[in-house]
Amino acid sequence: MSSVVLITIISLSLLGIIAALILYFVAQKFKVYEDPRIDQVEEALPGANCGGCGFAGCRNFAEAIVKSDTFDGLNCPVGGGETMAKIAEILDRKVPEVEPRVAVVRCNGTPEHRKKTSEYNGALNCTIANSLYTGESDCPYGCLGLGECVDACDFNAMYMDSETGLPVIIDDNCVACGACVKACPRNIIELRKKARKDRKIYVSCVNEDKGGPARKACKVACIGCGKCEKVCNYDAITISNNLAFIDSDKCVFCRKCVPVCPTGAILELNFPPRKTAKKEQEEKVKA
Amino acid sequence: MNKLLTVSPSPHEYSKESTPKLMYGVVIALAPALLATIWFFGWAALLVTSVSVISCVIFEYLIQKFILKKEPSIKDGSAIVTGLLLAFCLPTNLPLGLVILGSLVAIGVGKMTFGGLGNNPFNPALVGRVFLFLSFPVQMTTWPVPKGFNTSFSDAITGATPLSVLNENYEKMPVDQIMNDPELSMPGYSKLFWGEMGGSLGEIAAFALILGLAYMLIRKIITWHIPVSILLTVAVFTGILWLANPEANADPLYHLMTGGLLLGAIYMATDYVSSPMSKKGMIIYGVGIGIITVLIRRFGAYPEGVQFAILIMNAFTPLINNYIKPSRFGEEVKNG
Amino acid sequence: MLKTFPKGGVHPPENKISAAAGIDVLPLPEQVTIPISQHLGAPAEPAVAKGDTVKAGQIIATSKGFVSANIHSSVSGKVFKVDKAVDASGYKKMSVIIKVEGDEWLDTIDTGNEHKKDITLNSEEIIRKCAENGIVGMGGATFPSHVKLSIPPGKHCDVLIINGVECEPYLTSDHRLMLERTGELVTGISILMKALKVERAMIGIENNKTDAIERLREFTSGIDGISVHALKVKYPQGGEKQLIKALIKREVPSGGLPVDVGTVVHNVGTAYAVYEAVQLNKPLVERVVTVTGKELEKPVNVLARIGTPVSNLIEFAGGLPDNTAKIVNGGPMMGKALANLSVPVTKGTSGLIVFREEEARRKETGPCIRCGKCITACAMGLEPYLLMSLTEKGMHERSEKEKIMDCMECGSCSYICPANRPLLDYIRLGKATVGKMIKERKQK
Amino acid sequence: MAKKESNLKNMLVALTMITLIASAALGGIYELTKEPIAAAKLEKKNNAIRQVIPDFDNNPTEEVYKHAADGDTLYFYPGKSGGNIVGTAVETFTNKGFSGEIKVMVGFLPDGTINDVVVLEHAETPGLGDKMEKSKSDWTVQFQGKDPESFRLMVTKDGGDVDAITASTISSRAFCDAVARAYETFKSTDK
Amino acid sequence: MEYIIIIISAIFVNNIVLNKFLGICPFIGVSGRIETSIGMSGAVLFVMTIATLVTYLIQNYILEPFNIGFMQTITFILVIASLVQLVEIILKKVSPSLYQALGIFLPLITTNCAVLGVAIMAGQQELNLMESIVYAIANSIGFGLALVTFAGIREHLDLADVPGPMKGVPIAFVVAGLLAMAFMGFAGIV
Amino acid sequence: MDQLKNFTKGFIRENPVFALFLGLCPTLGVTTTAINGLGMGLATTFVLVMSNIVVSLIKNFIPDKVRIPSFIVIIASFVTIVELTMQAYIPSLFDALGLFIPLIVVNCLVLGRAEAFASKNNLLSSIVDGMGMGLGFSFALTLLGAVREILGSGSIFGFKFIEGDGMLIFILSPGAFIALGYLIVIVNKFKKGA
Ligand SMILES: Cc1cc2nc3c(=O)[nH]c(=O)nc-3n(C[C@H](O)[C@H](O)[C@H](O)COP(=O)(O)O)c2cc1C
Ligand SMILES: Cc1cc2nc3c(=O)[nH]c(=O)nc-3n(C[C@H](O)[C@H](O)[C@H](O)COP(=O)(O)O)c2cc1C
Ligand SMILES: Cc1cc2nc3c(=O)[nH]c(=O)nc-3n(C[C@H](O)[C@H](O)[C@H](O)COP(=O)(O)O)c2cc1C
Ligand SMILES: Cc1cc2nc3c(=O)[nH]c(=O)nc-3n(C[C@H](O)[C@H](O)[C@H](O)CO)c2cc1C
Ligand code: SF4
Ligand code: SF4
Ligand code: SF4
Ligand code: SF4
Ligand code: FES
Repeated sequence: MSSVVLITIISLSLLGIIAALILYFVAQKFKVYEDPRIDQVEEALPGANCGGCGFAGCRNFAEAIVKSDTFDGLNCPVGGGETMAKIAEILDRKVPEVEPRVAVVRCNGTPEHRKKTSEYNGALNCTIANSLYTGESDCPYGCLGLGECVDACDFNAMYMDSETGLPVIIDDNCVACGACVKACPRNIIELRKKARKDRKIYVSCVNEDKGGPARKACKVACIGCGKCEKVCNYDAITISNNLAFIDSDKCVFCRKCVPVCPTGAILELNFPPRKTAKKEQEEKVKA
Repeated sequence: MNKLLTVSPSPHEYSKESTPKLMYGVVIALAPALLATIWFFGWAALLVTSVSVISCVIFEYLIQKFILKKEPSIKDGSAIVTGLLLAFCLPTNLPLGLVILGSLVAIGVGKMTFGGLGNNPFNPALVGRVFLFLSFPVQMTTWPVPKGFNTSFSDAITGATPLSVLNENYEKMPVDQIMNDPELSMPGYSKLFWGEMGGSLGEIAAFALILGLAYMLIRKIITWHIPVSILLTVAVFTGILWLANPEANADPLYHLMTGGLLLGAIYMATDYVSSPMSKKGMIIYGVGIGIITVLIRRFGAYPEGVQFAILIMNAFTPLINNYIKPSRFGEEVKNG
Repeated sequence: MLKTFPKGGVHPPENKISAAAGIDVLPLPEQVTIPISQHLGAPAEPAVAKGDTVKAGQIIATSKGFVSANIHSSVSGKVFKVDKAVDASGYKKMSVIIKVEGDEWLDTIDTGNEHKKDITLNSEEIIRKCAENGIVGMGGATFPSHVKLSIPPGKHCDVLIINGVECEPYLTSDHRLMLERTGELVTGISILMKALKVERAMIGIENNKTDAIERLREFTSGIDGISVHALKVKYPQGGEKQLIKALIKREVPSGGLPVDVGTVVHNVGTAYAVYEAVQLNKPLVERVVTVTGKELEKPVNVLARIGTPVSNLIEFAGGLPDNTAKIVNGGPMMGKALANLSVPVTKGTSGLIVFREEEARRKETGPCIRCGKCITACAMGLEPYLLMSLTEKGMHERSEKEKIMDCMECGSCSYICPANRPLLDYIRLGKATVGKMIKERKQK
Repeated sequence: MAKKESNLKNMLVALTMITLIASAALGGIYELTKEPIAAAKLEKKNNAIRQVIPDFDNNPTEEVYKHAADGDTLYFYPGKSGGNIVGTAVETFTNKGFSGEIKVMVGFLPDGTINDVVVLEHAETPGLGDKMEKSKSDWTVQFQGKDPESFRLMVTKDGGDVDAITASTISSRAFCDAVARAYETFKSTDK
Repeated sequence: MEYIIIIISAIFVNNIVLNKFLGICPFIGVSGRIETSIGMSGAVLFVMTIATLVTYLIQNYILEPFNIGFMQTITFILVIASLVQLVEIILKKVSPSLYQALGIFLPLITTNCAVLGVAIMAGQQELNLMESIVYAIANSIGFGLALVTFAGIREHLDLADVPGPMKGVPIAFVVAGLLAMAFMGFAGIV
Repeated sequence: MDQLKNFTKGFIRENPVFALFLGLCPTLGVTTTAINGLGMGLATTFVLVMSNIVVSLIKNFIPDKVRIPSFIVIIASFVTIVELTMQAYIPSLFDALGLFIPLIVVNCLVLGRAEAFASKNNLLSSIVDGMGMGLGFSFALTLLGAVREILGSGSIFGFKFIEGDGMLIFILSPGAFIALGYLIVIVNKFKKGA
């Protein structure tokens, strides 16, 4: 063996040993208590300290993820899915299973139902318009149609229908994150239990005015007459502040309430056409 | 009354100023310089300018329409200003293909990549110009000789800019001698003032540029802070160098009137989008441009420093905006 | 050089069309709608019920809490109902609606026209009178005046500032008041000085009302301590912080009140109302309103009873022109656009402006070109363009640090912006959100 | 999976083992590549020498001698054929390049004429200054067979006889500076 | 070589990030916010200086005397890695506040090729001890300058209307390119 | 099938440069020509595969606390091997890549894969992973090199196809950043389309 090889071996090994020793003893001496889970998470991480996660290093990422309650915005690109799954295990963190929900827009104030009484000319933002006045119609509760909810949706599950001026939800894309619910200044959007074949029955109105003014502002407003509450056999409908509300956890989709509503405020969607309805219509035609 | 009442949040009264008006104001301010340059370089100057303006506008339209899928907003006039200013810092004999490439880079890379008007951190025209300069140094530093109005489109004779001559010769002979060397034929002050020198299209005629400055100040398109702080800094800095060693340094006036300093200080450093917002910030920015310009001119490899100086200070603009705030009302209470 | 505030400001076209029109008394309406909340602070509580008969000047809603104000009936007649009705805010608010019958005033009120100069009451009594009579600031904010007059312990006030600036374009009601009720106004100022126990009062008036300046100088020449100051015409000179800075060069600290720098600001209308309340025992039931507009047949200044429908005032000024497209309650810079003409005049209604179609719509918004004009215009030294984008992007913590709460919503920034950006719209939104954040933080 | 516990002993053992093996391997590889590396370096130099002076039969790198110039060292490689000097390759330098130092090999015939020049190392801009490389352009051809006594080693702009590379006056000037330095030193030592 | 030249060259002319392409990962990764980037710059200054000092000693007192220059890479990286960890551990205990400000960036620096790169380049240029240290400091200032400026621009872009596909890393590269373009202006100053 | 996926993911979906943004310095530093990019890519691939193999083999003998130092030593050894071999047999490429060869050791990609993958997986997967990632890296570098070479010098793999020079800026540092920026966008588009 030549001397170079020998020197190489000696110097490097020495260096290694010295480094290891110093590190070990210094580490012992300068110990600081920390959440042990941070160590565990750090161990699961690649340890490349590349900054790909947006943190200064793997340990910081570990600290952040241990401190935070969710995984929102936290991801390690080097480790990928496997690593994240492992971290979830360490932290015993699982996304709680929730029954699927879907957003519905509780306003049906299309131009034909709701007269336009003024013209809004401010920033195109529902909250701004809402803080200014009732909006372009006389209904101080209904949709302002400026699409703040659509902007809030990150999943491409909403769009504004240019004809009705109302937002529409694409059920298949909706993940029930609730962003639109938070965004709407008028609290129009509700997350309801998702039903078979996307069926829905709900009061498409949030107007809390008494019958007269409500009706005057919008033809399909709920006037709080209470007829639907009476026909419902499942206690699914409650009325408060002149407004009916159908609890999606209790409703069994019998559809009894829909025809009794004098204003047509209750909507049924994605149902097969009903026979009685046809009959009624025929009768109406006759009359 | 037959229509519905309009409802909007206050205020209900608006000033008459608008973005296109401001942009066309700059175009008007640039007109004298364009005329001067046509006088000295002939129709070629007009050709380069038109190609640049038209291609900037077309690129802006195409990118907005087909790539960003936005409503094209070429009416606001900002692409015209970019096109004009890009042309103004190109030599008149630049192949038109390169002019078009410069426009593409200015609009495509310098502006649209960041989302269009108002978003770009760097001055688009300068991005285009420096891109060309770094890519095609030969073509970008070959200048036509000014020789009075002529109608030829391609000028074969090429000359140098006063600054490049200085840069070449600083180490060889005293500045005095450079100035008076018949072979180097350095233009005197009056030629500089009226524009009879080699150089980029729009940088040559000091009087025309100053005319534009006056117009923009009166119309309140820009404020004095940026141009004045740049010019003052350059004057002071070169003045110090000159006093310290007149042999090896040109005098401040010569520096002020050459090398596109006026063009840069008046029209390009003042670009709203890429310059600081507060008055204090503008002055810091202007001083920075002044210092870097002289550093590059005197000690750097390039004879010409304004373009880089502006781009460099553009880079610092967000920091300036972040740390230099307008003085808030009631912030430090000084009650008399 | 005329005095003015040093930072920011704009100069919109003045358009003081109705400056020469004397104050007319508006005929009584058939019915008045009096909201129970016409002031900053807690709404009052209705004190009458449907069917009650009331006299002019009678209390119909009593103040609830310190920062609140009594509401009085402005007419005599029968309470038609106590119900929600649309007011200028564009939303329905609880109101007392009275059918007018005759014009009977309470006996305790002096309805004569004689100028009563002698001030007999002491400070506390004056403040109590203001409170009883529902006096609120007439300068726009309708802040209950008795609150402002009660200097909190530990604070001290050495000068009263009277705001006769009327910097909003179009409006002339304060101008006319200063010209036509000068004597009463000066007495009102003296009363306010007595209430605040100060030796000095300064009246600030913009230099486009030279007649008012002269007249007030004339009336105050014999009185010690009251001085009249002409100010350069510049919006928002009337903002109290700006006015204080212009007149006495003190700067109200961020988040502070005028008392923090030893002063209180009152509007001339308020001073007049205080005169009536203290000397005549008359509550705040009517006010001067400017009704104006370029196309209006007869721009006027009218003395209107609180609760009168806005449509009555416009009829009085010659009716709505055909090309009307917007009606603003207040000045063009800070006023509110109305969606509906049945809303009532309230204590804060300083003017009604009728805009033509070409003036009514905003121009198309473009991207911010970072011209910095909004910064130059902002009298509070803020960066409106930044506050708007921060709000748009939901970065409210940062906008709080950038002092969004200091914005006084003067609208100079939106006015000046060449890209027509809805700056103030978003800043208001941001202020609301940040305000909520601060409140939540305090609760924790 | 039975991982080793992290105690001091294990840590030390593992680390030592790894460094041991690694260094042994490295040392070995070094031994193996030592010669080829040296050969490659030599080959490069010889190549350059061969390019700039006429055929020789000695080993110039073994007969190298040095001369100090301007604070640095120039290397002289004498090329001999049958014991007679046929030319001398001078490894020279300049610091005036557009991007700093340029190293040039200049070959002189015994009478002082330049046989040829090649650039050894430079950091000039690709597309501009790098035209001084033989593979990029034949700019250096103009030096061949010139006697610096009569051929002024300056660019034409400065009153010399060398045509500058287009738009690279600085690089060209620097190149001339290097060649001139070689010539000066060559001359001064020749005597 | 004069110190001034070393300093100007390293900061402006041959900026380590914009011109030498070293330390790009943190340059792109940790430049979202101005404050973070200042912290990172401070940490780099600290580590780069110490690392260059130590590797200078190793180079001149171990590698060269024993003629094992080929061991440069492996010894340098070993030393740097241990050093960083050492500094981190000590800092955490001794000055938690400084650790909060700088320490959190330390791990990132191990795999920051700027530190190793500067150590190697200092050796290549045959600088003496003092020069090496100045060189390291100047380079870390150059790094900081680029990083902080860049962070400023990126914060500005957070409020801008950057087209969707360009958002994030792509726009960062374009900005870096334009920044590098601007810095080309300093060419030849030394 | 799994191994195939393991192998191909590095090309586009998890490309170290275009998707993970790792190892950026060599990516920008050496790609003035396609051939340099390829050379650097292959050198990195070699180090990646070899260190993956070794790490995967000895993973059970290494206590956790000295994991990182050990890996660094292993990687550095292979880097030095590459360095020496290249210097001996392809000196021209060695000169072109310069400083970036020793810097492979701090390429987050190498250490990252050793840690994240090889230290947890068996030998075969580790090799496949190293190959996949390495070739993905090489692909990215070659692509960027090709783009810069075409635009900057008007040639590809040294073969000149236009007269004169290209746009110099693409050979200089600004062009590197700009080209990579737009390349990422294009690759992303392609990724979505595919
Ligand atoms: C929440 C709030 C509290 C106030 N408290 C006082 C106070 O304690 N004393 C006082 O003199 N004025 C007080 N003011 C009145 C202000 O000083 C100011 O006069 C009023 O807001 C109207 O001013 P403006 O029209 O400029 O907004 C208060 C105002 C507000 C909005
Ligand atoms: C932008 C702005 C402009 C104002 N302009 C006037 C004005 O012209 N005249 C006025 O009396 N008050 C004006 N005010 C209200 C004053 O700030 C202040 O509230 C008032 O003078 C206080 O007096 P008061 O409580 O008697 O109303 C303005 C307020 C703001 C925020
Ligand atoms: C990106 C770029 C790189 C340059 N590289 C060089 C170079 O390597 N060598 C050189 O002499 N000049 C170089 N220059 C300088 C200019 O080409 C030169 O100063 C200018 O063209 C003057 O022209 P002249 O050389 O014909 O006098 C470069 C310029 C730029 C913009
Ligand atoms: C005073 C002023 C100066 C301008 N200067 C430039 C300029 O130097 N370069 C440019 O591309 N655009 C300029 N513009 C136009 C416009 O601001 C520019 O296109 C934006 O940077 C694009 O976002 C200028 C506009 C104004 C009002
Ligand atoms: S539902 Fe709400 S947020 Fe959506 S458009 Fe209507 S008012 Fe706006
Ligand atoms: S029946 Fe219709 S109107 Fe009546 S309460 Fe039910 S939903 Fe409302
Ligand atoms: S509205 Fe607010 S931000 Fe705008 S100018 Fe007025 S005070 Fe400044
Ligand atoms: S005035 Fe308008 S365009 Fe100018 S900076 Fe302010 S918001 Fe932007
Ligand atoms: S390769 Fe990541 S910092 Fe250089």
